[in-house]
Amino acid sequence: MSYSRDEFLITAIARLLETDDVRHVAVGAASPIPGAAALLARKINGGTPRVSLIHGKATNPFCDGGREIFDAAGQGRIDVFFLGGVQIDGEANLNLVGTGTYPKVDKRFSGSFGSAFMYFTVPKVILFRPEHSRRVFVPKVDFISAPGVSDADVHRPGGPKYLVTELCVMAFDKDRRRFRLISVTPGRTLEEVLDNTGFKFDIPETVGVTPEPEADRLALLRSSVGLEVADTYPAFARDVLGVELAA
Amino acid sequence: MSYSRDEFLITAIARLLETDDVRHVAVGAASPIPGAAALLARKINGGTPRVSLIHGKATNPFCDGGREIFDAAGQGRIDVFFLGGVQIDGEANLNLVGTGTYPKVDKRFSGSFGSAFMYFTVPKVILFRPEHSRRVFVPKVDFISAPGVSDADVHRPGGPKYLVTELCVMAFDKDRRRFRLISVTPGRTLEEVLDNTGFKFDIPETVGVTPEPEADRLALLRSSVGLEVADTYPAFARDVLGVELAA
Amino acid sequence: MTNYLADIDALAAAVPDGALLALPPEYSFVPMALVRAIIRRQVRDLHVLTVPINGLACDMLIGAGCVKTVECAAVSLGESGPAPRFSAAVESGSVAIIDSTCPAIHTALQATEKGVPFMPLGGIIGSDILNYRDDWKVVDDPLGQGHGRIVLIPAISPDVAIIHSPLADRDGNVWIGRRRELATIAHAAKTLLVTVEKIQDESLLASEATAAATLPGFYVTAITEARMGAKPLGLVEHYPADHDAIAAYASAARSDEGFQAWLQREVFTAREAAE
Amino acid sequence: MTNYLADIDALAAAVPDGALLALPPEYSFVPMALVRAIIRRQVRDLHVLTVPINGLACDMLIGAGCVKTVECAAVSLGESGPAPRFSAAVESGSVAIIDSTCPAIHTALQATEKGVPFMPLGGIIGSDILNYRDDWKVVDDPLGQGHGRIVLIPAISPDVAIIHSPLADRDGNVWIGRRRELATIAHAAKTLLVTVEKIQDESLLASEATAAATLPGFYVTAITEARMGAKPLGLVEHYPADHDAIAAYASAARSDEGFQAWLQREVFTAREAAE
Repeated sequence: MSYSRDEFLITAIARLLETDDVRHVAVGAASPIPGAAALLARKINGGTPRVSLIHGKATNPFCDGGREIFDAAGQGRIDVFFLGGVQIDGEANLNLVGTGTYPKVDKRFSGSFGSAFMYFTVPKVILFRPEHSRRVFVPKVDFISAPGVSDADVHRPGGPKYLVTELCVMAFDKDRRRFRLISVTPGRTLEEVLDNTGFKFDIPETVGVTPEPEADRLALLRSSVGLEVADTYPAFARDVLGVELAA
Repeated sequence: MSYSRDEFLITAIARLLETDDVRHVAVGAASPIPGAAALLARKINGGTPRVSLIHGKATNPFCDGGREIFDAAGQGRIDVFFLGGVQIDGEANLNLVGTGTYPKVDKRFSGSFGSAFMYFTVPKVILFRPEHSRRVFVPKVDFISAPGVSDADVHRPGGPKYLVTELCVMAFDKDRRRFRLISVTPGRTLEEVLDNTGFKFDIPETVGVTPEPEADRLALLRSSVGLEVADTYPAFARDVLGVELAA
Repeated sequence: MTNYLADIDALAAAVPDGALLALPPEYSFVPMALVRAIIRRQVRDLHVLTVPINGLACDMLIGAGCVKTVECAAVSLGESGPAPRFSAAVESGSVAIIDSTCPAIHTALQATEKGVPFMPLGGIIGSDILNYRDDWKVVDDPLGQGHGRIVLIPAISPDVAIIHSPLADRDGNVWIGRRRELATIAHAAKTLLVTVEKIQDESLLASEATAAATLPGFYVTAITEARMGAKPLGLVEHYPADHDAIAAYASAARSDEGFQAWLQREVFTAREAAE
Repeated sequence: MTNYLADIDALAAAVPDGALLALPPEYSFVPMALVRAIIRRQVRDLHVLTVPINGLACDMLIGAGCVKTVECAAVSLGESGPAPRFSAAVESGSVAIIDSTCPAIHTALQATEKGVPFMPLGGIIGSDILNYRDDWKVVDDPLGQGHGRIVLIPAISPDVAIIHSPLADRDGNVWIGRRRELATIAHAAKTLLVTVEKIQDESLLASEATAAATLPGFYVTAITEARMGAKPLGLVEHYPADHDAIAAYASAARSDEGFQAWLQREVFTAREAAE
């Protein structure tokens, strides 16, 4: 069964959400792929995890204003959140601010959003960055919006657990402060990953292949789950999943 | 025109609210006399001050939960509030907790409520205690729920300004840390005030007489203002003002 | 996910001995039917936190011997006068009293809501309340901007909070209206038990108007229906307080004997009829 | 008491040069018509605080030369990509940038809401944001309970905050729905200017259902009607965002010349038609 890159990424992320410790997945603004993955995982597991899409409609449960998602994370009520970055380095430091010398950077991006808090409070942060290049995955970020690891005297129940790109899935080892390659996308190679990654990471003896999207999950994505996605991301559901809400 | 003790107290308090610095009067639970006074002052002054009765119906503007009245006071948005006490002493310390040796007091009362905060934040706190006796007005309170004055290194925009009882009206002088008698209730005497007050206070050369309720204000209290009072305090409006809401 | 329980005793069973139990104020959705069920279970050694004040529920729990410690800004029956079992228990020392002040209790819950160990609060300094709060700390303005001394209030995280609401839906969402202290209590509590007048099929999040008045389901541990579940207290826009019943309680509870007789009659004997 | 003003220019006149101006986030009642009126007034030297993020309004104010400093967790046009005038201004150094993070901005406003000089917030330590915030302070757990280091965020009190709402009544009460960050902004701001789609005679406090969605009038300085006042952004349950118009802005604003032409056409020339 043929599939698109985005469908592949959705199922790759969904697999990371199908564990018992994941009861509540929150997804930030304009993140259709993680959002679709969370909705798919919920469907597969019969209702868990709870999925909260900020700016979602039926899927936005927040009623206490913009503060609530951060408060809820601080309370330990959010198990999974997604972050990305203009730059990500080998210690999982994230840069969402800009490249060059701060503050008068060469290229300015939006800003750190809530990363400097959510990265500390959500136990299972999944780093998601489709583009896998040395432009993104650098030896050292130019600006740390949110650090990958913290000293022992900083209260930090949360942090990075996985990195998902178009080329591979990596896990982050907090104690070694390094990523470890888990699996490579079908049709891509370890060499490609090495060539396109600017930081050192651990490579196991046998590097797996990320499973292709299961037929049943693609079917769900293109039907019932697709409709749930369309409720919040209509353009994405139409263009990527071929699903449109009845007008 | 004849009047009741409560009507007299309402007009005595209302006079203290008819100054330009009073834009917003908040009244706590189960305080019909201060509440009626605030509504009377608002009517007389054509809409100012704004009157917020917690637990009021049309007159309760608070929509952010029990915290809001304290937050608003901390923001400087409340100009007048009313406090009382089981005991009040000559430095305007308030005891709402109990008499005897704390914590296993001889007689326990409800508790300090928000006094330990509102007394610090509201610029014009009016102490209201109809019963004027040495049981209430003591040399030193057994327990300080809220202190009348504070050291210079404590941020305190608020504090006591007046004391209203069935016998008299006093003003509080923060710098002298003493009350000063302003006026005595018609038909009562300075001697009565002295006999029934357990603390020392300043006495001006000429002690005034608290004005009797003006006929026009009694008329308002027993009609249009009475109806506003009845919205929050139906029993009080019926028994004291002879006003009942149409069922 | 929120559990939908068949009866109120199953809900009461979720309140363990020794729990830190948060109670909402008299005018704000007090789950009296659940309080009676908790008393029937003969729960013991509760640390009751009133948010920030309470009356009938707290007084009944004390009189029934369920309470070891009361932390409050005030306990009062309002127009019906002082809370007799509370006063008697504090005077005799049979319950430990931790006096607070309204905004300090709100602040302690906000700290937990925010996931921080403390929050500052103005005022208080010079109050004897502070002298009996070893857990509160006075510090000089840590930003050194001349604000002066300020009190730091440590976070409080109730083991269990209980509320009664007019309405819930099937996703665990609960209507709280403008009683936003209930949201703060819910955010801060480890377990939230809710009784409601009615459970409806339509989601409370279906419109912005109802969403604005809603506590999201992910804070709600368990729900059961309890018609007239706040009686004899009132429920705004649903039924008024029964002032005669509260006054009757106030006079009966003046003595322990009177209270015990009232308890037998109104809580134990009347159980089937009432709930 | 709240002033009811005849037109939006009278409202814009209440924004002085150099003001600390708070803007709500893109999805939350942004008063775009008022922002255009502020630009037409050629207000200067604003310190813009985005609560906690913003996009179109902030980018337009920067491009129009109204802004000296931007304090933000992010400025972005969302689906339409980066905010071009913001990025250009930061890269050239023509505006001063104060980077923050979403919960820190909420926390700074909560501190003002509570009347305290600071509030603690978790996280942040190790972020380079902290290195450029001399106003933030890291302290060891002042309660000494082993929580470790924590950041203290000083209070922020906006001189002026501006919002657009679907509805107000004649007592200054404004409907904010579940967008409770607008309540925090209002509580913290010295002046609150509000545009609304409609002013109704019935009080929003008349029922608990609408009261739950209401900002009380005593926080509201002035109100004026501005139909479609959030356009081209959306207003929940009233009209959707005009994504084509926002995309057209994004491409025009890639260059200063393009932006200036767009500004003349859409803000100055179109004034009569638009507002």
